[in-house]
Amino acid sequence: MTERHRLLLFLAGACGLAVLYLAGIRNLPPWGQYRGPYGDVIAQLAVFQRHATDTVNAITYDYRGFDTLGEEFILFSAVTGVMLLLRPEDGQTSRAGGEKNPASFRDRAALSETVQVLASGVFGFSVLFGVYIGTHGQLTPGGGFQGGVIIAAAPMLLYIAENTEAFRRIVSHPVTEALEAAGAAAYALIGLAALACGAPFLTNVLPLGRTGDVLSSGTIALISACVGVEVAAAFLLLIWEYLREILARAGNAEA
Amino acid sequence: MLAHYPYFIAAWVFLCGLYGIVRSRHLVHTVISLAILQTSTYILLLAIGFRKGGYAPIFADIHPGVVTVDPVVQALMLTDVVVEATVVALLLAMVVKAYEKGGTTSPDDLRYMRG
Amino acid sequence: MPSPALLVAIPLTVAALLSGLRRLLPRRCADLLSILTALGNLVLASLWTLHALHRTQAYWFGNWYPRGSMVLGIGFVMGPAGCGLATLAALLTTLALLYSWRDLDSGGGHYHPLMLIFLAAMSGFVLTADLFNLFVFFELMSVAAFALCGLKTREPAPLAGAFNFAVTNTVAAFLVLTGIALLYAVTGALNLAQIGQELGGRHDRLVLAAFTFLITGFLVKAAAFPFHFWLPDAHAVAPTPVCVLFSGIMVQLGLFGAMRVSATIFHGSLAPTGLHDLFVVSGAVTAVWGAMMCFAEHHLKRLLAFSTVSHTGLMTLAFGLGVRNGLTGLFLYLTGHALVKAGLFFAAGILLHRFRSVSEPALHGRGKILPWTCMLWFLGGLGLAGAPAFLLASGEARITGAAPWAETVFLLAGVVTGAAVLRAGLRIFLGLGDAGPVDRSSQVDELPETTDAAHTIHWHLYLPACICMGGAVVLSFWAAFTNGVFSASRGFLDFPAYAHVVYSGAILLPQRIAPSFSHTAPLLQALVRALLALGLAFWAVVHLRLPRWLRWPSHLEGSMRPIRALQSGHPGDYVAWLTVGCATVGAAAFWLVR
Amino acid sequence: MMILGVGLLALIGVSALVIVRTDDVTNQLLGLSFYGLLFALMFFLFQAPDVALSQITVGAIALPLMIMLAITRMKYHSESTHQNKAAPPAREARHD
Repeated sequence: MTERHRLLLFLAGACGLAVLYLAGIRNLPPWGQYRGPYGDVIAQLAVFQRHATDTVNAITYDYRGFDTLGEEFILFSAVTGVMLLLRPEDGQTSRAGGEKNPASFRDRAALSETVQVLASGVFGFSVLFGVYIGTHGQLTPGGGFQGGVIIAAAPMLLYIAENTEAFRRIVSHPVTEALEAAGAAAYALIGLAALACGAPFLTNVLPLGRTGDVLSSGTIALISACVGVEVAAAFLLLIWEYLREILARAGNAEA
Repeated sequence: MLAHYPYFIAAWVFLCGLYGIVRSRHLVHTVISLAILQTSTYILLLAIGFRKGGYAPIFADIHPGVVTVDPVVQALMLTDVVVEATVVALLLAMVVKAYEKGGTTSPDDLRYMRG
Repeated sequence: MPSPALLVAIPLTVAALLSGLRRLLPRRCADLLSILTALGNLVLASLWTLHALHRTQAYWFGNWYPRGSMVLGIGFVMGPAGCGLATLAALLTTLALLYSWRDLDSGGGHYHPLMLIFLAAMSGFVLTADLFNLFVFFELMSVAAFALCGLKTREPAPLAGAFNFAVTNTVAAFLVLTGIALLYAVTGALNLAQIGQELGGRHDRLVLAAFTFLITGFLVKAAAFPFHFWLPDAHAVAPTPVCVLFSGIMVQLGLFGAMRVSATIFHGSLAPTGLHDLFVVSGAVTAVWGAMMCFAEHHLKRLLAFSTVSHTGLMTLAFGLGVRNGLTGLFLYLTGHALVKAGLFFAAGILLHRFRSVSEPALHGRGKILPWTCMLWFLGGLGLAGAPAFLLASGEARITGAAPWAETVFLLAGVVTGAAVLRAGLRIFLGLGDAGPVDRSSQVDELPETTDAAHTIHWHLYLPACICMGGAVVLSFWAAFTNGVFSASRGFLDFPAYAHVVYSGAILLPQRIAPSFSHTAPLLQALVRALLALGLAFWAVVHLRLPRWLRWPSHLEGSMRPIRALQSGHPGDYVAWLTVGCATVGAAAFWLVR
Repeated sequence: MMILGVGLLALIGVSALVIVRTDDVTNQLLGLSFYGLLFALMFFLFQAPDVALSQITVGAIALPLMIMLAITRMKYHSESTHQNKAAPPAREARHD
């Protein structure tokens, strides 16, 4: 098909699809008038049943925790897929050799020391912030997923500050990979622990604690922490897989 | 009209995403268009669970019994966000690899499988 | 009984462990561990199937059982149909992993975890009673499948196939999600039974739009025309064991998703309004289209892929008919097809392993040294055509028994796809006739996927194919199996029973004996089909020596240029077709309901 | 607040079209990042702080970053193959 034919074909389809979509949404309840009942029932129950003040997290990690298990493994398979696709092949070993010699890819223009010190400071701060967001998910907005992504973003600051060696050491370590797998496995294992106690999969078997405490809400906080570890490691791996080749080539170009 | 306004936007964004994929001349462009297509479901879900004057469903600073928006769609959207990020990451890896192996970023040159 | 959650949780946990330890574990350990896990799933799923035939029960994750009419959490409904498909998925995964023993390139240790995640996703998909959870497992299945497609990254062609697969299926997933959102907005529920009860028999514009989005999304996975373009591209590039899972079960699970939502959410609006005719038409068109493309193909994996398109079309047709006449035939057909197609892919994999090629012209006559593979291949070809004694034939007889006109479509699709496989067999294994036309697709050569330099064919390459072919024959003579499928298919369409399980936890099923079935007429038909397929195959192989007016197979085999050009390999084209198809399904739905 | 929401949604609709109509991927990337921020803003506005947080981190930062790295990687690849005068990648695998 030529581009013109393709667009014409699409236009015909899109008109039909638009009519269909519009026909569907005409019968939706008006905007701003959510009718329930699912969300309302859970919003009323969650604080009492699960001692979690953030109902969104109560749903994500408990009421619909099985969805989140699937979601974590979607992330896990995607990371595995990216590593699979971008894995260095036999022919590439010579180029990837630059990797083994870290001195070969110091970047050319060094930033001022102020910026470097500042970035390192911000690095510590963002890790702290990520941990805070990740551990208070059951109380306030946030949770393991958001905290994990923030923690994963922190090492990027090191890269921006041109401390590529520190960045590489943090990110490329096999430990990152092991942590990712451990985080994902831990989620499933927490669910299996409930089975060992004679309850259905993913049932809370921990004490609920006092509503509002960091250690309250039982498995919600625990699962959230595991998800945080997995997500942080997963995003680091994703970024590293793209960056590895760039760093190696930059190093080669300089050498 | 205003009663269904966000739903119209969702439909519009959905079609925009499809249009982007169809007219794409660069594989990264295809991937970005797919990400745009995905955001249509955010708008739809968010609009469905919204309640005028409702508070965020977080009972740290409001009392139980206060009218809130729907927490369930927000949990669904969290899943949706992850799905978007992962699919984009995977597709980008394919694009990068296809470029390194085939030297092309145009979908027109991808036709190894014709016929 | 062990918890059904293990069907999902154990493969996921083992996958994470295998992935985390991939640098430390030797290859044999990874092979053994993953085979044992899949085997465990097989045992557990068959136990649950046997259990579910007597008593279907619900399982609530996190112990969030429904309070009154409100479903709080996510549940599995352990019905016999779902459990049976989980068993089939586990069986095929076990065989696929057995086939990959030691020699298949594992992509740096990523292959085994992905296969196990794929298995977990399929098990969750067939058992879940929650609409959004269905989407999550749909997406998990897709992402694992995209990644597995990219196992062979040394050439750009696999990446193109994987890219098209990923783009179309992701668009499909968003269509499904849009449908879910629309239904959630009006019912405020995500459980299939609860949505079904809330909607009752309602079929206004919104329900029809949601129906269209959901069904289109699932039909993209099921490769219905015109959503099927991704399938041959993906199959041509995926490694053999992955093809087995794609063709044997994943594509059919797309149809199963459509069946599940039709039987629960839309139970009140499907049969009374005639919406199920949509499946009849779409299935018939897909079956014929797939069969034509199949015959024109000379790349063995793509040939088999198009036959999957055709046979899944037949199953879609069978579902449309079965809404009123029962689904026994469909489930028998699905099982038989899964086994036969898996066996054929394994045989193609053996050819690829031995000769480093799956191109029909390139392999002409070279297969003479592989008598066992030859036998498996011909058995598979006859099986696809619906020859007597195969499970497909008994399934087909039950489908067409209630709607004789459908026999024409089955005859056409079965004979042509079977003949295509047999034709390739005659050329490759017997060296008959000419080598066949050399077209573009037959020149896209497959990359070797195995690491064994000697090309010897070990027992673990033969065994899975033999088990598959044997199973497809043995099961058709096993009365208890047919009775079980009969009970399962009766339960599948019984929405009140489904809702009862969700709200009350369990239901006892009466044991049913499949109605006795006259075998003479179907046996004759099956014999005729097998002979026709063989005849067409012979004709195609030798037609160049015949007088000019008898050379029709040339047209079928090589000259369908304008039609084959639609299979363009361009993601934009595929999405444009998807848009048109979705609009057409919507228009048809509105027209049928009026 | 409703008015703000209506305006924001309109802006989203317009940017979606502009982004898919942009042919240069680098410009598109900038657009996508901005688009992600619009969504984060919208989530805050419509009482979904949890989603807003993950949208800021994923949609406005991680996703554009990944795309940027992918584009950079492709650029480096073409530069280095150009410099090394390496044989152009397997074009002959195509059969048109």
